[in-house]
Amino acid sequence: MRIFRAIFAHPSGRIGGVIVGLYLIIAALGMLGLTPHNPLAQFRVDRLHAPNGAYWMGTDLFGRDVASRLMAGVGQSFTVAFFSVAFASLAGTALGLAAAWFGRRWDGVVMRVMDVLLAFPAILLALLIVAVAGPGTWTSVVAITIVYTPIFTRVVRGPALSLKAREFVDAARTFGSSSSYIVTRHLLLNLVAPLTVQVTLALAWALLTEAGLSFLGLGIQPPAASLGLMLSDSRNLMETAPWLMIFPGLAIMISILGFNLLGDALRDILDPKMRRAAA
Amino acid sequence: ATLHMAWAQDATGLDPHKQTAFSSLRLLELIYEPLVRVDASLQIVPAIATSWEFSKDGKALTFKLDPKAKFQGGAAVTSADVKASFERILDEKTSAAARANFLSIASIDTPDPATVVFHLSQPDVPILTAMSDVNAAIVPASEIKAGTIGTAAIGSGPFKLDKWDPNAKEVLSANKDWAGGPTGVDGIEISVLPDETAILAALRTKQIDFALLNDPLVATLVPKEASLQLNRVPVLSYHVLQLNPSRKPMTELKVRQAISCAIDRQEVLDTASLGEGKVTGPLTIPAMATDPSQLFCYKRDVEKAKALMKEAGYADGFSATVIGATGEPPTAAAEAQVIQSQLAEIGVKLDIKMMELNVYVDAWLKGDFDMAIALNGGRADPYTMYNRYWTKAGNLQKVANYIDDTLDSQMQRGRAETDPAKRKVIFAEFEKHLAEVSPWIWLYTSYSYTAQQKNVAGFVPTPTGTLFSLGKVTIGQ
Amino acid sequence: MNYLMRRLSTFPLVLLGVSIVVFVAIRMVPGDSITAMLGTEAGLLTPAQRDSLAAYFGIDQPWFIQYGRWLLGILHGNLGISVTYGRPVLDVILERFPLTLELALLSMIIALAVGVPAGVFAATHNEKPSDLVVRVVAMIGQSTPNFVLALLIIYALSAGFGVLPAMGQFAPLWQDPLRNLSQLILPAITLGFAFAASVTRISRSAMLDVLSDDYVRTARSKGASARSVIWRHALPNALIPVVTLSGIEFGYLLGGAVIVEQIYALPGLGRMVLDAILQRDYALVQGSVLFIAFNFMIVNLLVDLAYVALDPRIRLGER
Amino acid sequence: MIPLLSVSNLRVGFGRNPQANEVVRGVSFDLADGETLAIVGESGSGKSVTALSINRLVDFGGGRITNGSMKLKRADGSTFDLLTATEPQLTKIRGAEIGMIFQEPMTSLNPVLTIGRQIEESFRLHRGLTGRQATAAAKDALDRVRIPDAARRLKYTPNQLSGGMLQRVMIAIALACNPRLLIADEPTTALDVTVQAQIMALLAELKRETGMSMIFITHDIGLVAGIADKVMVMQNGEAVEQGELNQVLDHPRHPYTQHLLHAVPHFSSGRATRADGQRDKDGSTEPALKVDGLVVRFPLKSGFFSHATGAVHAVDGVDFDLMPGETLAIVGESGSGKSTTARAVLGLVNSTRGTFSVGARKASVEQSALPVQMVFQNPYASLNPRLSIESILAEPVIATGGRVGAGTRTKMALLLERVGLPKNSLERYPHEFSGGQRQRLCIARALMLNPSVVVLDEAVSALDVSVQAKVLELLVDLQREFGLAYLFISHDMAVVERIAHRIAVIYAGQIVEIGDAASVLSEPRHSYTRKLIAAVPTIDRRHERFELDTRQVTSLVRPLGFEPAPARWEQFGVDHMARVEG
Ligand SMILES: Nc1ncnc2c1ncn2[C@@H]1O[C@H](COP(=O)(O)OP(=O)(O)OP(=O)(O)O)[C@@H](O)[C@H]1O
Ligand SMILES: Nc1ncnc2c1ncn2[C@@H]1O[C@H](COP(=O)(O)OP(=O)(O)OP(=O)(O)O)[C@@H](O)[C@H]1O
Ligand SMILES: [Mg+2]
Ligand SMILES: [Mg+2]
Repeated sequence: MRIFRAIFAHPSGRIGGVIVGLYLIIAALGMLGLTPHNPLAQFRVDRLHAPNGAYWMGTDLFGRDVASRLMAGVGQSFTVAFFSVAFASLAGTALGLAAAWFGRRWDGVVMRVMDVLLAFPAILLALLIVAVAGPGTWTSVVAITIVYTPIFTRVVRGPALSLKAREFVDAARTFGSSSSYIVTRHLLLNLVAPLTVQVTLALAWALLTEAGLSFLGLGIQPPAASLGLMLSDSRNLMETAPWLMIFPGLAIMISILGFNLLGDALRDILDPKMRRAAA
Repeated sequence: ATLHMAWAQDATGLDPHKQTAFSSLRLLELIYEPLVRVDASLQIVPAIATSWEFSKDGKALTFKLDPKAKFQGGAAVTSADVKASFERILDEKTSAAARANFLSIASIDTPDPATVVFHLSQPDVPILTAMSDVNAAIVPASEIKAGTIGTAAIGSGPFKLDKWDPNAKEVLSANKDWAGGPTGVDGIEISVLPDETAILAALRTKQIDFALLNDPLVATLVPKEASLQLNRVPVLSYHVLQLNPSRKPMTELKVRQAISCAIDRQEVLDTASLGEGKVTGPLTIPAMATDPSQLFCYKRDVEKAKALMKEAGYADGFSATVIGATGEPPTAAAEAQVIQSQLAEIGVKLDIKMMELNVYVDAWLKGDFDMAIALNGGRADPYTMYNRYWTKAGNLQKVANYIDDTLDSQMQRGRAETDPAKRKVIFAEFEKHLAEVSPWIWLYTSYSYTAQQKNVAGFVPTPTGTLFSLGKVTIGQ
Repeated sequence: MNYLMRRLSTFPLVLLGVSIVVFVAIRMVPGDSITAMLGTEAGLLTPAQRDSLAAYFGIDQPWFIQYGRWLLGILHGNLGISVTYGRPVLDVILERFPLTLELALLSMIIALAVGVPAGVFAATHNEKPSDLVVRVVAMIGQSTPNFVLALLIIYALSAGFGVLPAMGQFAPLWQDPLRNLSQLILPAITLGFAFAASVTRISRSAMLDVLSDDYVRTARSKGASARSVIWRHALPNALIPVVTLSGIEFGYLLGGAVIVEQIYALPGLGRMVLDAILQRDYALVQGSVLFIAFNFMIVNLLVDLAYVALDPRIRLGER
Repeated sequence: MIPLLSVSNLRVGFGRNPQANEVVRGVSFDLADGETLAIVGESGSGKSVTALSINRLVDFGGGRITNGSMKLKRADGSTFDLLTATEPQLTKIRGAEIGMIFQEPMTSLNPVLTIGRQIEESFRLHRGLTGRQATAAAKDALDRVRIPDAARRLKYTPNQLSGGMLQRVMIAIALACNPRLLIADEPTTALDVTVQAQIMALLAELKRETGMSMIFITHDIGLVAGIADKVMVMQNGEAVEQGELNQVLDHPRHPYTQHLLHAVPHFSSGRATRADGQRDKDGSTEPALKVDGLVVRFPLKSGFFSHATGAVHAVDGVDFDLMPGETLAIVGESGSGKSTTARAVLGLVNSTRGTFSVGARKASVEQSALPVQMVFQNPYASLNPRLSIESILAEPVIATGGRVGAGTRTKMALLLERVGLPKNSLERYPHEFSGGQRQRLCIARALMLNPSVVVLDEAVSALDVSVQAKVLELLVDLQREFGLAYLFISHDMAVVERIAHRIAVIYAGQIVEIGDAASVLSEPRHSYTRKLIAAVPTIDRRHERFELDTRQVTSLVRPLGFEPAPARWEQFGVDHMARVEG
């Protein structure tokens, strides 16, 4: 609760929070089916209709309501983004902490494995995973997770190494604190700030990566909508029906704006320096 | 002048006997020639051979070769080259794509350098059409011996390949020795522009003179540009919803028929291809095709479909998965979605699964699907086109998964019949029956598109999609 | 020296890992070279034809023998023959690589030339309206999918102005520098935009941290001008995160930028790899992924060395 | 005569509303040519802000001068209004006319530039020198601050030099253009005594050479006594007392000045040691901690195959014992191995050789599993900023497998009360406490496990003088109450004098003198101990002439397999012995 108040007190946090909040509402409405029209219903007489009173954002090739699909798409895209970032950050954090804490051989092995993953061209990796498992929401999640895990590992390992050398960790050792206690209470807790920033950044990337996968036909399956799929489907209709590109494009842009502003705010709020200055 | 040309998909290889990809064929047709060719109305016309004739019993086919025909090295095309080429095609080790079409060849005689006689084990009229394909191109016997087919492209066609940078560009120059010469341009430079919007942009800025387009969404933008011209011609290939009659409940004739009745083909065409195309029955060859309105349930009839479903015991419908290849054709996903929505009205719940092309092909060849959205290639002869699926010995019988004595016997009769009028009747019956038993739901044929600057003259689009007439194209000022 | 050797000595191991992963992964994908070449027509092949094609594509043996052979070839400097190009894999890769390298460098130059000053500007105008403008533009840059940007650029130029750098028929730098640059500038801008946006954000926050450091105050107390304080004293200290980011991005770009190469019709590594996957050109996929992985490791190494050059406090090899 | 600098009614505020947020509230002073003004006062009283206002650097820290006037007399006799000057005008003044030295030499120099470049810059900016000339001038500047081997050192980056060296570099930069006013903001607080003496000597000498004026900020009255002509005492942003050195030190008028002079530990050469800790002479009590032949070496690796080429002999044969209720202080210069000894005792570094034994405690107190606990130097770094005080205090209990129950809570409350922290501290976070309060938290945390020995590594060095005094008192009280034994590491002799029963002087990893505190401080026997004591500034030594000594710090790096010669000890008195030199 306190954090919400803090976000609201922060100028960019307020804007970012409102944007992300709106998206969450839209996503919830979209997933509950509370859209102006059924996002899958094809009003084929109204194909490629420009935005008007009945269809606020126009209709697509099939006469489906773009606004409704956008709402459903936000849900889909956010699902992919949230889950993949959640998995990647969990896996990456665990691996990064393990590498930093156990050091030596562990560090070597973990970081070399991450090198293998990082060295793989991201899109190729996704392509292969998708090709093996078939496309779909969860395959996108797995693909994006694997791509971003090494990045999280790196982001965690560096600061964790320096935290490990901090005096309060030494202090903990003199009490005989267990490794797991030190890792969770002293390292992880202090990584919250960089992790928060990285998570918001990764959320933005994940949305774009999902769009990229859809562009290559490897994302979510039709007729379900995702922002990325809508965008990539619109590309050859850019001239005929520009609204098909404009609205999902704006939707992605504004959501990323929201994530980033929120991330900036969280970084400030979670920074003890800032907290001290504010107090 | 050099013709600047663009396409989105590049050729995948240079061996005319092995390549089946659309773009490979389009390139190879400019370099290699078969014995005969089909023209824009799908009539057989001379190519390397100036004349041909079946024997009375239909078991011998004699060609006279054009004495002017020369390979790009300067050597004349002789009957020995023809014999060597066909022997190569027939050799299993070659893995020639069209081998199956020539299995009736028992032996080949070369009485003189300008005459070739094919002795057939049984009457085989469609073999002549099969020979018009670039997959039956005549290649130099010397090259076969040297084993260089597929690396150095030496044919007798209007252009020779100077440079090929796969997935990037081709440079072709006019073949001075071409029997049909001289060519209208000095050469062709083909750029691979994988994105069709980029092709359109390049056309708009006059960087390219001529382009192949695949996506109707892009093609329809061309006529809006004053300086550009869109050529379109209905093609032989057809968009189809393949049912798998070996899987429940498609085993039931009534279920298949219900599906056929529930689909509004025109709407699929209008939506997925912006109406660019024509609703078709199984036969896409204009001279053979029946008016689709005569075929079973070509007018959508949801009530009838529901009744059929009920009779088959599926009043509540069923669930099935339809597979399609991403971007192959570009309309596949859209077709699947319209069909999904139409079938939902009779209670059929379709799941769409789009796959990378190779993954799709793998599943398709194994017959591992409930339904499949496909764009199947057409041939100028119905037998060549369909024997693979609907005869008992057809190579792709496993894919079609449907055995029907009537279809089989109709195919065999049509193969042996040399009288064109009688053949037409046989195949009309075949088509009608096929549409009625509905193992597949034929949807529509689309157009093959080429876009060009208005100053490019002389291009003749044909239903086979061949670019052969680029040999005579000229560029004005 | 010691450190360099130690790092280089881990290369073979990582590459071995990459090779196994890529080898197994690409074979786990359904379809093979034969279906890639023939499509559905592959169904027409007789078993004998199929075998002869399999032998031609080198996929007739059990996979471990294939792998062993391939590995043996690599040890002799032979990455195999690409079936699509009919040429040694390494030749094909090296032919594409200059373009990819050039494009990556150009985009990085654009990104750094725009992003660093923009970030510095935003940091020195912290929380002022101009800072907000820079931040919003940067966020837009970060959030524009590059295919949208590419399509918009092409559309605006071709339909709006009727001009467009030559599409296709790519000219290498050493053959026709002008044409080459004209062909690469738009793709570089497309890639550079998002890249610049990230650089802006990173350099802004790094500069904000650095500007409150004590030595900046020292520099001011010496009488250094505002410009010198920012560029000579503060910036070098803010570069580490920028280098980290640029390293990762540059590494990725060296693997090719599939979408941008596709739209701008550039024969780069990304498209080559994608096509190789789609055409099941196993040798080419394996070879190029190894190559890309190698590049990535070199870039990582360079980044680490750059740390040392930028910050004498950093000593490598100490964990 | 016009003063060099004349500041009147200076008011400085921070934030959006500087008037409401003033931290300097009407400070006035004049500074004549060649004069030294010392500004003293407790932490946060506005000393630094005042100093930064003079060359208007405060603008960059978010501060605003809200009122007052500041006039500088320029070399040509004209008057320069510092308050209304534009930024470009100010850049000409800074460095050229007003030089500045800061507290932390480690962070005040740009870590990525060579010190050569940083010195050259001053010459380039104010003298227009370039290329070789600038380099040559930089070398001269280094020579001037007595850095040996200056030409080579120009290419070093700050991390390659010790703190003392860096502060000399800072001085070289500040003095590069012979400014007529030098502002030194706590220039020696971060340095140990011997180095501090060097820096003070240098400043005094340079001042004599160039005749510049100086504003010297410190909280060490001893230093003030040594260098200042005039003293200004600040409290809460106001100058509460101002005047001649002797007058202020000897006859303080303002109560705060009196308090300050009282709170500051004055070093009095062993006359003020504690008298409560008598060792029992019969040896019947077991020592709380006994260290025997402790050796800690860090291998030095180099070369292609990272083979060991030598070792840092950080601790080289240290023995001592510590009785319950006793404080043993370990003193010595930076890098002599004090912390390493402590860390070895706690098992934070692995000792190469040596044994520890931890004695049993009086039966009345329950025996702890971990009888040795530590309080670290930096109260800011040794508390996890993201844990509440409750979690911090609970950690030792959890770590030793205990349950956090009602008993634990009672204990926390008790200890918090003992160290003088408010009751509601438990749900607060470390950043909500001041440095002194945090150090009390650390002490409370160390006591959670009922230890018998507490190691205090520079535990009060980072604290403000008045806070320091309070914490020391607390330590003594706790020692009495719980019978704790302290291993007290410090470089501040005045502090050591107040708390230690015994003193061990450590030099280059070895104890050179050990014994009763009064005896060691009043009659130092080892030459190093003498030097150490001589370097301590005291309020009694006014206008001192510090001796300059450019001797290098001894290297602890030894070749592989090197073993020091066994120590020979000379006994002086009952409990006092020193190593035989030579
Ligand atoms: N940049 C700043 N923003 C807001 N407040 C500040 C800033 N700098 C200093 N202050 C406040 O001004 C007051 C005086 O600070 P100053 O640094 O001058 O103290 P000081 O006397 O030098 O203390 P110390 O001995 O700890 O160095 C303090 O209360 C401090 O919190
Ligand atoms: N982990 C380590 N590896 C190598 N050398 C070390 C290590 N820790 C300390 N040293 C070296 O051991 C020596 C003694 O260091 P120590 O920290 O014990 O000194 P100190 O007396 O506590 O100094 P200070 O007063 O500056 O805290 C120093 O030369 C130091 O550089
Ligand atoms: Mg201060
Ligand atoms: Mg220490």
